[in-house]
Amino acid sequence: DTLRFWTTEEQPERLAKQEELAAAFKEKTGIEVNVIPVSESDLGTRATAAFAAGDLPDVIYHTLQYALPWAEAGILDTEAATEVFENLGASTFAPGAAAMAAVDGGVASVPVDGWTQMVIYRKDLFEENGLAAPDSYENILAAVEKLHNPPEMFAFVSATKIDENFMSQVLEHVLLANGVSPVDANGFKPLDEKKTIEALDFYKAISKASPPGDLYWKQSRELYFAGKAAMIIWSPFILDELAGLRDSAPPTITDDPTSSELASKTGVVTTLSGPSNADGAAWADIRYFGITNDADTEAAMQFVEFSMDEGYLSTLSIAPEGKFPIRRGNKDNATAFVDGWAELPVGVDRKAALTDLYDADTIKTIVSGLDTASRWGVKEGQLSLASKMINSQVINRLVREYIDDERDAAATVTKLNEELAKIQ
Amino acid sequence: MGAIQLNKVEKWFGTLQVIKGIDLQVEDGEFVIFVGPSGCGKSTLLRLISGLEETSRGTIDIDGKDVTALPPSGRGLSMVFQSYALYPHMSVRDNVGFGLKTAGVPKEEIARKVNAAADVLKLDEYMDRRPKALSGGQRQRVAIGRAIVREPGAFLFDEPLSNLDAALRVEMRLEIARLHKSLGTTMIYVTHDQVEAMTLADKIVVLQAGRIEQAGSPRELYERPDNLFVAQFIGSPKMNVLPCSIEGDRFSLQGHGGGRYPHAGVARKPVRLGVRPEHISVTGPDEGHHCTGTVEVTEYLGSDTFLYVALDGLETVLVRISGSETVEEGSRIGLKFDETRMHFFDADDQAIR
Amino acid sequence: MGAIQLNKVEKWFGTLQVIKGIDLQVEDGEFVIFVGPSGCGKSTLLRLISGLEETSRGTIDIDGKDVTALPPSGRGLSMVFQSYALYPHMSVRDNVGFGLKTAGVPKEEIARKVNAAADVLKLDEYMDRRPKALSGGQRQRVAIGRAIVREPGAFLFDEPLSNLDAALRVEMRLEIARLHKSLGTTMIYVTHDQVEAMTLADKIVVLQAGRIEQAGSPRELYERPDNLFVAQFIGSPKMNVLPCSIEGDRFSLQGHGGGRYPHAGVARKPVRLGVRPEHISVTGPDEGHHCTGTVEVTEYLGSDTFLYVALDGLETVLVRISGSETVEEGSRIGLKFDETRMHFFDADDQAIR
Amino acid sequence: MSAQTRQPVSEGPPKGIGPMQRREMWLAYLMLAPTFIIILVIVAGPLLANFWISVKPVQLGDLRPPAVLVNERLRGDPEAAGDSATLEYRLRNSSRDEEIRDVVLKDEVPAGFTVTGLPQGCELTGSALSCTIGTVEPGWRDRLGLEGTVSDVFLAANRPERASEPVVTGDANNVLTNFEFTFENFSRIFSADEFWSVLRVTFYYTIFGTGGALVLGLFAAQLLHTAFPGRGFLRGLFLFPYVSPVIAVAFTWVVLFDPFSGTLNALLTKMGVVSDPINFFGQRAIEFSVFGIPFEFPLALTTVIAFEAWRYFPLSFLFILARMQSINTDMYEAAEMDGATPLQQFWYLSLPQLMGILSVLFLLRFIWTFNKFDDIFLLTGGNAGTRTLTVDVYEQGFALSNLGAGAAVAVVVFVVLVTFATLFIRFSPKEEGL
Amino acid sequence: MRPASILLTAVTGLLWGVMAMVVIGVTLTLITGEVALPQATAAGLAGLLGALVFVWRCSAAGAGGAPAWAYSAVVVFLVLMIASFAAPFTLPLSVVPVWQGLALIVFVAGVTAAIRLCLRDARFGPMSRYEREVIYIRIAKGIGFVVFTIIVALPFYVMVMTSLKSQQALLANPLDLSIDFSQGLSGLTRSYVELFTQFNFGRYLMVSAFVSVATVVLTLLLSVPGAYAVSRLRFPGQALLARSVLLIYMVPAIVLVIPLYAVFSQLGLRNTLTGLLIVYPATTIPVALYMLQGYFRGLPAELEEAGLMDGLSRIGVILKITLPLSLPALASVSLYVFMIAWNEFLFAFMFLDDPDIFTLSRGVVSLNSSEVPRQHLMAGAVIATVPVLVIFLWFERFLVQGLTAGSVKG
Ligand SMILES: Nc1ncnc2c1ncn2[C@@H]1O[C@H](COP(=O)(O)OP(=O)(O)OP(=O)(O)O)[C@@H](O)[C@H]1O
Ligand SMILES: Nc1ncnc2c1ncn2[C@@H]1O[C@H](COP(=O)(O)OP(=O)(O)OP(=O)(O)O)[C@@H](O)[C@H]1O
Ligand SMILES: [Mg+2]
Ligand SMILES: [Mg+2]
Repeated sequence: DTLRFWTTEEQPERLAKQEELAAAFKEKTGIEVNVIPVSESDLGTRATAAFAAGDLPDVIYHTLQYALPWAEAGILDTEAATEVFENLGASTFAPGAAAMAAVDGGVASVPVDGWTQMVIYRKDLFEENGLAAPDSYENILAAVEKLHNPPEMFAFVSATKIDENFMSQVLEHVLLANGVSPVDANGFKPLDEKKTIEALDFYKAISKASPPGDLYWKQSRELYFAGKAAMIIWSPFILDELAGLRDSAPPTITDDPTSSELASKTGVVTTLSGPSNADGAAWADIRYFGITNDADTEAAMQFVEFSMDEGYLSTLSIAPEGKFPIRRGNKDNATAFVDGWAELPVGVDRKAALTDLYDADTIKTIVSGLDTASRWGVKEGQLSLASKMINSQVINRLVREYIDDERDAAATVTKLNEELAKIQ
Repeated sequence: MGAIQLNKVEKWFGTLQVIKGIDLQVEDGEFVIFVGPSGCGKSTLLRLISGLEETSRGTIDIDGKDVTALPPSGRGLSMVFQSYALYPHMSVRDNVGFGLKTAGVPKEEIARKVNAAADVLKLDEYMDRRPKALSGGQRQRVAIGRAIVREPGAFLFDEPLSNLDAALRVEMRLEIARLHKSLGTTMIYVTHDQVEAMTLADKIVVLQAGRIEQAGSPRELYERPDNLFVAQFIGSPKMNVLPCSIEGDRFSLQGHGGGRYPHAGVARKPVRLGVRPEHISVTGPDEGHHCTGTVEVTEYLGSDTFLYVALDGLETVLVRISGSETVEEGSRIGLKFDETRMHFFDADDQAIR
Repeated sequence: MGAIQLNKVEKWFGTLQVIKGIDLQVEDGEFVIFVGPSGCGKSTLLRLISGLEETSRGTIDIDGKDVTALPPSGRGLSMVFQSYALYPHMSVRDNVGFGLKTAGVPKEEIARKVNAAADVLKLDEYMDRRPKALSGGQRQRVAIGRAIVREPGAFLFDEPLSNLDAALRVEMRLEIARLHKSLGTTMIYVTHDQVEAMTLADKIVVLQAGRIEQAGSPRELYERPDNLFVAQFIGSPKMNVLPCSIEGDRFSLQGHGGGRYPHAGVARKPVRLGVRPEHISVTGPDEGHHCTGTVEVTEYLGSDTFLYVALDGLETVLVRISGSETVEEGSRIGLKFDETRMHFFDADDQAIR
Repeated sequence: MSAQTRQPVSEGPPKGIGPMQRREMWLAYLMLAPTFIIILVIVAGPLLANFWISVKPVQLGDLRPPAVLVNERLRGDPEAAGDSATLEYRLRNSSRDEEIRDVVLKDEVPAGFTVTGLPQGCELTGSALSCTIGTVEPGWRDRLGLEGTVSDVFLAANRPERASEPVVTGDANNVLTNFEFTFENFSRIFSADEFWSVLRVTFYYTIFGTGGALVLGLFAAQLLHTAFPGRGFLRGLFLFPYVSPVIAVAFTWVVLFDPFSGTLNALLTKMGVVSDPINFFGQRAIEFSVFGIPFEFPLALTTVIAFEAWRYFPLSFLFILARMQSINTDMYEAAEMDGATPLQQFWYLSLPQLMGILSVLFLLRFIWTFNKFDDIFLLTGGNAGTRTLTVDVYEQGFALSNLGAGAAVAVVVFVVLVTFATLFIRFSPKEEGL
Repeated sequence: MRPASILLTAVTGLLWGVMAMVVIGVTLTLITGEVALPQATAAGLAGLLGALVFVWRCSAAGAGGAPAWAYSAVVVFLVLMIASFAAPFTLPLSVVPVWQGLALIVFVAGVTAAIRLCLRDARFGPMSRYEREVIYIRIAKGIGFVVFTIIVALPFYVMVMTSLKSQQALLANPLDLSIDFSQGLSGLTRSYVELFTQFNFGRYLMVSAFVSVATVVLTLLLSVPGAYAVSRLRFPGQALLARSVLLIYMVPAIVLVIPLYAVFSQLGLRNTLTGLLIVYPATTIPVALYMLQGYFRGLPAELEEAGLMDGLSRIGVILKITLPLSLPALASVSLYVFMIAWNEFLFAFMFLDDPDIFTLSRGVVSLNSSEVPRQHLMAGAVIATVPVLVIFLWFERFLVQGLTAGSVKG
């Protein structure tokens, strides 16, 4: 009677924490949990393949983009998830996150944690050059103009590796910022040509201000850490590393890999706006526990409940800087988990609380992003379709081709609409 | 033990018939040699007897028992291969004893028999070497040793000496003769070497194209060949053949003289005359002779000299004279045939006797 | 063109000396044959001349010009290899013409010369075949053709016939003789075949262990060998050698009779007597003879019979008699040597003359 | 004697095979059987499956036949004997497109559970429960509650309801096994522009990769043909790329060629050869113009081809070297005597002699390169203009879950290869076969 | 004096000068981390003059005194120093002087040796086409050796060196591939230690070894009888069977993966080593069978016939004669199969998700896909490579023999 638990948190130190959690769970229930790391980029294919083969694990820790498609494909047992959700108390969860995974009469999976995407920039350089914080297309382009000076300094490190989720995330963020969405309440909605072209041009501009090639989170971080990039888009997981708390990803701007100097020079923006959407938008990712249809349902439910309750703080402690609590508290204390989380130390090789590393403003920006953040299709109730569009990587591919000058902007929009229309 | 009888044996490779119905009786203890031109089926016939090839038709009896369908292991024969086929991964001792070991003979007995064979073949010094570390002649001895220890009904040899150099070949030939004398076992031996066949055999079987041309003792084949093929095949250098014609009891060579024809009573008429180089003597061009010609080439070999004599209007004839005689190239000479040793052949190439 | 002179030529492979200082003069147009036991350095010497091996010491002159340091292409010689070394992917025509092509000879001229060579060697029919599709003899002809077209100063042959069967060997031997006669070019020829050496050579060079033992015409070597090695090496079957002692002008064989010793005036005293099998005749055991013995083995070959006669108290002696005579195995006979053809050797194996 | 052997030739070759050969035949079949069974199962089977799937509109998920999924649970937290509880079956049609007919649920009621209320359509015989549900719609879901009371026996057991698994049977149309065929997959892939560019890339990759490996191998073989001290060492070294795990060398190349932190780019920029780092594996094309005509140089594809040539030249090197060493040296000596210069010897003698092995190698390497998946998958994932057919199989079948399309591409691969091999074997130099 | 001969000499020297300088300069850079810009022009000039002097001295035969190459070496050194203004690597001599000195010595020695080897018998007088071509070929071969050695060795060098560094050092100076001994042994091998302690590589190593060896055993068990039957026994369909085995070459592994994935999952074989041990032999047997039958065919049939005459049955012949004689072939097949199994990536990648049974290849992929630092990835690559390379070097002879004997006739 062993539960199989797929997790995308596969670095050894994070795996170790999850295994501790599993051990604790076994202690309590006698049910063994086999923690299986799966690369995030493989998760989609592997899950589909496993479903086809009738060999699904019991529980999957997955991102928002899979929640609804998987529920629809029959991979997820939404009833079980809903039951867990209700057992834990729907009201203890942050409402937005649960809504994103809502299905008929419940949730597709149980929301666990979330984070918002950030524009990380060199506050020192911006101040030096009298630049405004990069919270809009305009400001960013202005900064590009000023700061781009390759190869010593790239103004931006954009995302251009089309098979990386990272590119989808960044693109969606940029498009959202200008109010572009491929869905409305009735399903597919052709992209607005003007807004899309603005966003495409912007994206092309920042990509041209980036180093050549297939870029994704790896290069963004390396270059920023080396002091060779002025702006990047990244998740909050970078916060501890930026402060020199993790040896395997050290800031290399100075000779001292443990220095938090770079952190102090860094500013953060979560909400980005475009010319046609003055309000701007933030982009959030939520992670869920999904219980599969091949699962030993009861045991799986127990495990999820345990992880979301007694084990919740351990779950969050895997990487507190990028795992903001979605469950605020338990029946006894409505803010138990939020409070507990705030005290969790971040970092791997060295530990420190976030509050020690960043000023209060920054932290506030980071955390509050989660409340306003959105995704395509959430408001419209078409998250599932939007996720499929994203998962198909069509947008990535065509945008990349646009960046590579294979097609002009208008043609790209047309082509995008064509291809997206095919996706049901 | 050791009498082998072939009855109408045929061998087909697919639709190619290689052995075309052979009847042969090998007596126990006889030394039989198969000779014939390359590709005539000597090896195949030997392999049929050994059981390494399946007989297509006909039967093979050993000591009166039909063994046609038995595998090699069931026939109780030994074979010595041209390439020796020693097991390279075994010592000489193990090579020789291998056949006994597979037969489940107890160790001491194997050792005894192997040593006995080693004594006979003077192999004692090499018993622990691998075949690779032996010379050609030693390897050949090991191969024979391997055949001996199993005390087979008959030995089969397939050109056992052809990989040895001339001197060694002479030595091993004598050794095999001695072995046959001492063991008295039936031996069937394939060779294409004249000398081996003549010196070793009790009976030579001349094969051509899957058929037996003649079988008999060496002297029989040399002196009384059945047909032109055997006549030219046996004897070295080979018999000269000249066209001839007959009138009454005299034969004549076209444009030359003639002589007495001994088989006047036989109905078949000869068209060719055969005479061996060693049975021709040189005379002056005007003395009594059968024919005249010009010496084209002389080959001086020390002991003998060969003359290539271009007969006037006929072929070139080879003549053997003693090495001490000298004949100039280009000189005209007469040739005289030994009349008791001439052979006559009819239009079907059959000898007239 | 074609006179070759070796002056104190030596060849070392690392620390192994293979050729030990050879002086040799090959006249223009001469047919010189190197013979000797395997490994004596025949091939090496030929390759030194060809330039395929570098000469370690000494010089080689061709037509008076020192070519010791020139690559093969600069020496103007042609070579025929034992393995023929034909280019397997080229037609016979291209094989023969290759040497001309590399020299940049115009196409028409190549075609003309190649056709001329093909005529001489009767290769016309095969000109467009690949070597694989030729028989051994034809391949040998192609190899020779390749050597001819370049009109070399001399031909070098390294055992050119040893891969052919006996009959073909005889034929090709005659062909080479004819070729030499018609071209008149110098030829240097390596063989280990007695018959080839005796029949082809103007001059035979007997090598042993990198040194020349004797050089001379075939008859010289057969009749007047310089030493025991040459005496036994030349002539087949080889010379019988028996220990002997001398008293005045008579020699005697231990336990047997004796005869006249012709070199009584020579200071060196012989310890051995050599006589060839063909120079011994059989007598009755009681008639006049040099020695007596028992016939151990008789080998009947048709034309000749060889007797292995175990002399009383001495070695076995080989005797050649005519095939028509018969001697029983085991019978006692007397042997009489041809007194004019006996050889005597001193303790250093040098012939006494 | 001779007259007797000269009998007429008998009636032609014997028919059938003799007993010795029959024994041999059975032995042979017996010895070959395991090999053929395993190959049939592991290779031929999947291959046929591919052909089958390629003419069916199958998604990855369709591999799982439509079925009613069932989940059995105990509801109502009974704590003492006599408490009532519900044994609940959750049922769900796994398919969203296919209905399932004649659905029947069968289960054993756990010991100690006394049924008090049966849902409609259910019968209880002893402890055997059987519920007839009938035809269910695509996407249908339902719950069946079996009410009852529990006894101590029941409570004492650990999750007693799991003692027997409920079994649901039903018939459904299964795209995988039915006999409806379609060429939609083929028409879909053939009509996509992408497919043709993939095909083109595949041929570039295969031809240049193969050619590169062959040329490098030929050159390396020339280097190591003659003996010199250290030859053994160099030969070993030259084989490294081939012997090492693809995973190791592929990642090493990626690291080495990395535009930001790769040694090679650092070297090139520092030495002033290029001004900006080159993204060897990420950049689709470098544009340049000659006399005003723009050209595109497919950078990533070239790098991948270079990798292919680098990794597989040792194989051709080995074979060519072995062949060269088996060429009789006599032939070269003859050529020396014939006055051929070294280059003439190479051109007129070595090269023609090597044609046989070169063409065999070309065939083998062509097939293998055409089939290559790992290398490109690891180096570029098929991006930046390096997607080959095999990567496309993976993308279509696995990443996009369109199994039918993937299988159709696989069929194309197979057909192209078989065609190529047949043509090649017919028209290539025949000196040595496989 | 022939202009052509002089030109040939000069070009030879020039080529070697430039070549040696680039190679040595880059090596110096990689070893020390200092950017050494090679002075190609100066080096070319030095080589050119060195070559001319060498041939000149050679031609002046019998001149006695120092050998020609000594003159040449001196010229090379002097010209290089003068033409590069005493900074042959554009570094001030005070920077890493020991390494620079060493590099300079290697340069002079290398160029002189190369000139000497290439121009051994050259002269300024007329040379035949033959002699000139000999020189061309020497030059081409020399350059070939250098280039091949570099392109083959460089990636492996980078692999090993990267694995010994820290992420920070790597990012700071990608050119610096020297070994930083200052961090001590534990610092150097930190990646390895972490891989073995945290990333479970010890286990992967065991799994890989087990899978590979088991594959070898299974493959041999199945392919030896098959190969024997195909090569020695006569039976209807022999040629067809022998050839059809080769059809497997035509089937891309990726085509097999998807159906096998489904079936194996259903049979519970996916994500098990048993599953791998079914697939691996299936892919290796045809190759093994092919190699072995080539070898078996090459064994003299007479040996087996001798065995038959000695009273053995067919099976006895195989066991007692054929197999012992085939040891080299068995060794090479084993090695080859071992290599295939050890290096196999696709099936391991698709079939295995449980880290407890990862093979090394599978383990290394998982290093790539997470935020694992690059030196870990490279250390993983090294761990995956070293065993197979060691085994390969040990048995190289066999591999070479077997590979070629098996598939190439004549
Ligand atoms: N396995 C076989 N399949 C087909 N034909 C064969 C086979 N073995 C032999 N032959 C043919 O049978 C004929 C006789 O062959 P065999 O080997 O018996 O000749 P041979 O007399 O021994 O010749 P040699 O003196 O060359 O050894 C030849 O034409 C040969 O080609
Ligand atoms: N390349 C070489 N390296 C070392 N030793 C060699 C070489 N070539 C020949 N030898 C040795 O030189 C000696 C003479 O060899 P060579 O081939 O000239 O003999 P040969 O008289 O031609 O013999 P055969 O009649 O067997 O051809 C032999 O002992 C041989 O081992
Ligand atoms: Mg034969
Ligand atoms: Mg020789």
